[in-house]
Amino acid sequence: MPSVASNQATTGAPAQDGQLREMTMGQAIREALAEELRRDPLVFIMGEDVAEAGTPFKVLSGLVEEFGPQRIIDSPISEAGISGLGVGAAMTGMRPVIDIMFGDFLGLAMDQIVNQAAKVHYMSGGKLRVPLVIRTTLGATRRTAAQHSQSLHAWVSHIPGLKVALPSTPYDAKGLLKTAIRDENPVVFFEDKMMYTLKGQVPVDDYTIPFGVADIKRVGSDITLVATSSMVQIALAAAEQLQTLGISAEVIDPRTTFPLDAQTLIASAMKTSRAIVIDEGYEQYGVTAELAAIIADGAFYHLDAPVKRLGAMNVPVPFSPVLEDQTVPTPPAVVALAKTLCGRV
Amino acid sequence: MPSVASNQATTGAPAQDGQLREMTMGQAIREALAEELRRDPLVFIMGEDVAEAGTPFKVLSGLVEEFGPQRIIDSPISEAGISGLGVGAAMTGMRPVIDIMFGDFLGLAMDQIVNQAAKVHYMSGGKLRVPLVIRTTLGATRRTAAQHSQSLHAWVSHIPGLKVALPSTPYDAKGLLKTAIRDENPVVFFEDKMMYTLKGQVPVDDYTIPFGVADIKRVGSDITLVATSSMVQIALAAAEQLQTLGISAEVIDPRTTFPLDAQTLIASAMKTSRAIVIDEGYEQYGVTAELAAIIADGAFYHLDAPVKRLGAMNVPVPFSPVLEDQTVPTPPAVVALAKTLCGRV
Amino acid sequence: MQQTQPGGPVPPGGPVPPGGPVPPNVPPSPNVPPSPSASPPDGLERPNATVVSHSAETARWLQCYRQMAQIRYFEDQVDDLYNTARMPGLAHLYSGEEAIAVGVCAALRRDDFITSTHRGHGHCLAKGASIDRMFAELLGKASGYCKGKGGSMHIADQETGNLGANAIVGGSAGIATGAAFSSKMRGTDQVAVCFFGEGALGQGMLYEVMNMAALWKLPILYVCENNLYNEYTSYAETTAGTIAARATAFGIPSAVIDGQDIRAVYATAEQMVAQARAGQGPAFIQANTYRYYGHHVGDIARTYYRSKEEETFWRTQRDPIALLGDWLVSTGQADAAQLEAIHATARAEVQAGVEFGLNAPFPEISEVTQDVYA
Amino acid sequence: MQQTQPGGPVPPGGPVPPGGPVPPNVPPSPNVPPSPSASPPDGLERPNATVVSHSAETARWLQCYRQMAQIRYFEDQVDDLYNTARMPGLAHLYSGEEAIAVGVCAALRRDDFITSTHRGHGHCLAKGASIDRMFAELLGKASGYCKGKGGSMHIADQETGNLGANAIVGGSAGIATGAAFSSKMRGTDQVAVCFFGEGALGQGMLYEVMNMAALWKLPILYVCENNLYNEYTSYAETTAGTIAARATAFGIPSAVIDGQDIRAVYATAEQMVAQARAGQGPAFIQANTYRYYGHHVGDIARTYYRSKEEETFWRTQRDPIALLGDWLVSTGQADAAQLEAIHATARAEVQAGVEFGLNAPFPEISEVTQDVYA
Ligand SMILES: Cc1ncc(C[n+]2csc(CCOP(=O)(O)OP(=O)(O)O)c2C)c(N)n1
Ligand SMILES: Cc1ncc(C[n+]2csc(CCOP(=O)(O)OP(=O)(O)O)c2C)c(N)n1
Ligand SMILES: [Mg+2]
Ligand SMILES: [Mg+2]
Repeated sequence: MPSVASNQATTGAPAQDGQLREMTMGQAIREALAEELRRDPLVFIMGEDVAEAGTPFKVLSGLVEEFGPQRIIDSPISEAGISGLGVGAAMTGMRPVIDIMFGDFLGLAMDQIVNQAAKVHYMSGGKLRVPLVIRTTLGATRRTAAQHSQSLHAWVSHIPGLKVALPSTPYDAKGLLKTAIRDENPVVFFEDKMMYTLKGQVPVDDYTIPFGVADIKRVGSDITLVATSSMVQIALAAAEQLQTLGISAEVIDPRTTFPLDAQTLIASAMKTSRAIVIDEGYEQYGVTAELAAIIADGAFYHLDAPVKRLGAMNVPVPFSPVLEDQTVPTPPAVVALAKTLCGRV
Repeated sequence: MPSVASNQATTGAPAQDGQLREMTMGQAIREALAEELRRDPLVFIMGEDVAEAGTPFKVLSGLVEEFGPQRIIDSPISEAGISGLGVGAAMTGMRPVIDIMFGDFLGLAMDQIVNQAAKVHYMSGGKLRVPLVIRTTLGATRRTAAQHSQSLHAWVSHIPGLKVALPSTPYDAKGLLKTAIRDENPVVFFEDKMMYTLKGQVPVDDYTIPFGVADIKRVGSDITLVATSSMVQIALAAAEQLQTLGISAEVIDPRTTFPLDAQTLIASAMKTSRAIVIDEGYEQYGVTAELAAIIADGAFYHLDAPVKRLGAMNVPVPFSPVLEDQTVPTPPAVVALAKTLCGRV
Repeated sequence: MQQTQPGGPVPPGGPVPPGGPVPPNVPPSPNVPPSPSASPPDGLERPNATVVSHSAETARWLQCYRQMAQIRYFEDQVDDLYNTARMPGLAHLYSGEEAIAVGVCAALRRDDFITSTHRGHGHCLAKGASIDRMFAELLGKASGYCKGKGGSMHIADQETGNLGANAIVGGSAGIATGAAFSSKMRGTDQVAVCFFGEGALGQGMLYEVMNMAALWKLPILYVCENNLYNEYTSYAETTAGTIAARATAFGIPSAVIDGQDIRAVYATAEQMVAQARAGQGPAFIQANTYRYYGHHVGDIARTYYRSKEEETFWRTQRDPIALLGDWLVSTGQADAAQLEAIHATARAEVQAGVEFGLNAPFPEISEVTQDVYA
Repeated sequence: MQQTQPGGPVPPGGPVPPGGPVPPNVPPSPNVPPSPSASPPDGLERPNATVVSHSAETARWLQCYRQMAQIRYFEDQVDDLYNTARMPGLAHLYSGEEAIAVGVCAALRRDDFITSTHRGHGHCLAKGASIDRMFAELLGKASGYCKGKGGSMHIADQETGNLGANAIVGGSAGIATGAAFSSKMRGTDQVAVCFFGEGALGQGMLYEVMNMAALWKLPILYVCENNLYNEYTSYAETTAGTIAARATAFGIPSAVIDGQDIRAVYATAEQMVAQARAGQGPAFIQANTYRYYGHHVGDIARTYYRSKEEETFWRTQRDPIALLGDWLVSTGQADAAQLEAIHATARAEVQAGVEFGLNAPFPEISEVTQDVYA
């Protein structure tokens, strides 16, 4: 099984991965789950409406038909309870994949994720392990208002003992999810609701993507755009537009906020001398702050301009489309900021 | 009632505040609560063991005797429930002060704090208000291990709709807590467990401290030490030691992470050209990241060295004293880093 | 509290109604204006619950009939807005469950509090919200109840005591309990009602606050609308034991009632609200019901989780509007023409409301950063 | 499940023991070595529960007696460590509650699971942990069960099926339920026991997982140790309704028992564990008990929340060790000399354990960053 740790620019899957097919991110996630369920009888999925309904996003459709209701388990609406149950099952030999439908609901389960899952290994002096995956979602612009649109990955990225993955392509989604399921630690896995239909090339053969290896989605020389999850496509679109203005943008996707491939981010900023960090979480005290601080520190003597941040607007997500669309970074916003940083006003 | 917005260095209370007394931070907090309970019959306190026991920290001792069990209310061990009850009571005219004994337990109440308290005003188009105070604690080195030692203020600082205060002196504690109780918005108020016995001067007269005004705890010219809560005393101790080495350190306490007085931080860093941010939360994706990113951006053209961060070590807090003491920034660690930044190695 | 109807959870096929099958919707006869005394135009006046003359009672039932019809047409219109791609996002329709919101709110004062759910249009209307501002909100317009910032799942209206719908299942249980606590502390005699679907029984916080409500004798009514499904999963797969026992375990009296029979709903709520107002503490209602549409407007293909027969049974045999209408007619309190007039008025009101909403302007862009802090 | 003892919550003054007042601690006679067959040295061997000869039963009770004495001396020693400032932090002592942990664990296999609480030393010892490594952990030493990283509130020992103490009240309910789920999925017949104080009844998650345990018939026993206080607040001020009804509401059979009577504890646990192991699902025990010390070792001045008389009553009239000892002597299964020998051994074991702990080295500083990730 090849482990792909390429730092070369990739739009889909690296060539060396053999035969490829196009599929959506939702399909890639389903395939990863199905393959891991087949590979390891200890893997099971639990969550609200995961079985026959296949979740409201239909990402799990078909799994219960293949693996049965003993392994694809519809739960009560109990985010704390299923997370806690997942911790206990993981500690005693199972490999649970718990589905938290909307990332906004993490607040209900934070105690179990943070005080239990994240700390059991350390508190037990390394004896107990919690190979648990919490799959959840992020992303706005779905017109579902303030309690169904948040991107709260900063919360869990803050907590030692957790790993946090947030894929931006079908290829990454499948490879990272398999890594998550095979990891011996609790992993929180964020899927952008709006990207489930995004298409991309995915290898036929089994593969995993190691955590902590950023992916250079596009090579460039004038400015570095570090983008996560939903914002990677935004950054790539901005890079296209910048190209027409003669600005060559490098787009880097960390893929995991923890472990974080700080080196690749810093190296790119040292090369380009300018950086913007783009993430869909609230900007204040969010993921952009950590990545910007790391780059500003690590590339300090090479920067020609301050590292800039574009997070979600610091407001609860409004329902009205005309308002909601203001709250998320867009390609024009990235382009405008990049132009300013590059002295093209 | 004077509103103190001084940006001058203060070790205790500003002189203009009239008659002063020395008291501990615990006493200052109790006095703030007692005075607000006297002033406004709508204020009440609810939490676990808040009445006769006065909390395990004894901070509330005596309040139930004066205000009775109708206003100082012992609750079941239900952090989510009392937070939710507080939101509803605040929406309908009361001014609840909810006590969450250890900040580590915030995970249980995050949904109510973040999805309800923080968003009600916005989601209702500005019609409903949630004048709620959540008092809780932070800080390690109390030998209480991983689930009773965390400083999780980064979580709530990330959420639009919340205000977040974290005092570092008895004077600040009293003035900020009164402001919190009189604020029309939900405020999360963090008290360092280890600082309850810290003494300082507190005015006899009523006063408040506006949110969003950083306090320069010590004036200096060579390096800026931005420190929050428990770390302010660490920074001041480090500044003393640095003085003996001929390095003049300015110590700034933002006092509230939201609203944040970014200007004072940036102005200081522009003046000194060097900055270290010190905070007791986990370093990764924590408060130090936001403050460092803001300074690195805002003071970019004036910095002689990268902005450095000292947060808590990125590990669950260990029990063993020999290990726990490693996890929190100390004056020697600050001094060592400051010396390096100032080229004194 | 006695169990107004024994029964426990309704089997998926639904209960056989006591009076035998009821025709789906009494075909109404042509336009007749409603008797003006029957339905106060603001929809908010409540008959005095303690001493009612026969005609006051009839007026109440006609008012309930009118509100149920309004909700029904409102939701049909929301479905249409979605299907014609004129509404952003999704919505969860209350059709079929009208008797619960209307029956409970008929027992409340305007200054009593309610909290509501993602399936909240019915509660909102029943508590007295105006149709036009609700449509404006659903369409994200500035004149909506929340300036378009809340949308379908977050309509709040402090004028009518509605503390808001909530998109977190069970999320409003604390708010409602806090409102009851506040009423008690402030010494008003307001009562709070917490509406929630049976899916919220999975949320632990509900038990935390029921415990406090019982301990402190708070004036609150917990109303569990058991429509048999948590989204796409039968409640039987997610709910152990019995629902009502989850309240009685905390010493909270509970009743299991037929949520399609507004007279049963009103009678139970009226008694419980009076007791709560009198300081006797919380109560719990399990109202068995059914939602006619999918979980949300986009949930069209439903046969994988519930049968067409089941849907037809409820729609045709257990419709709360038809049940009340039949009773009104059979007891001589109304005739078919009167009822049709009510339908016609409700249809017209809804039509006017949706037009108001469609024509209303969107909020200014600058609104996006307003109202984050008070 | 029948209620083994009716009664409901014990009034703060405690129940009048059926057999009249019992002397506090039978003054033991001087050193006599324990009969070797009575107490297997590893403390883990369990008599076969279904068919026991009289002497096997006696052996079990003597083993229980020994474990209770060990816990009692262990906690006295912890208190002493705190008072002499040789232990970092605080600890919550189990003294007075020994019959619950020992009685329940006597009904378990070594590979069964338990989860424990901040007041966890008793559960840990009863499940078979070694005294020396426990002291080492409490003192933050490298040879402690968690290398000193966990401390008093986090001792875990997978060798004996102890999934860990937990400093979040109610925090381990999910873990225990997950362990039971795992046992069922993996097709082992392991049973999980979730110990918790009555204060955890305030935590909503407990109800979330009890619902799942009932739905899926998981092999788990919820053991509520009602010692009458949540920290410094009487449980009566925080607990509405009845405790056992909170389990039966979810269809979980429950028993209310005298937690000072190890024979009642064992009999109930043995039956429930057997049923859980046989696939009959979860059960719930409310064991009424009392803690002799303060909430934690630093809680010295307690009269503002409970009376000296109450403390004295429980210590002198309801001591679980004395109750078992008296019964053993009165039924001729042991004599005073045998019991004293057990005490002497336990004291010596505890003394050796604390010395091991005190002399053990602290962890290397570099350990601080180890074990964050597996
Ligand atoms: C805490 C939480 N978990 C999950 C969801 C997603 N969700 C929305 S509605 C729903 C089902 C609710 O069922 P029920 O409470 O019975 O209400 P109904 O839709 O039947 O009226 C779910 C799971 C949510 N909104 N909040
Ligand atoms: C979630 C949570 N809230 C509060 C606390 C603080 N606390 C520690 S022990 C305790 C009381 C627990 O009472 P109970 O469950 O009856 O156990 P006991 O101490 O009586 O054995 C409290 C409130 C905590 N550890 N966890
Ligand atoms: Mg339902
Ligand atoms: Mg207790």
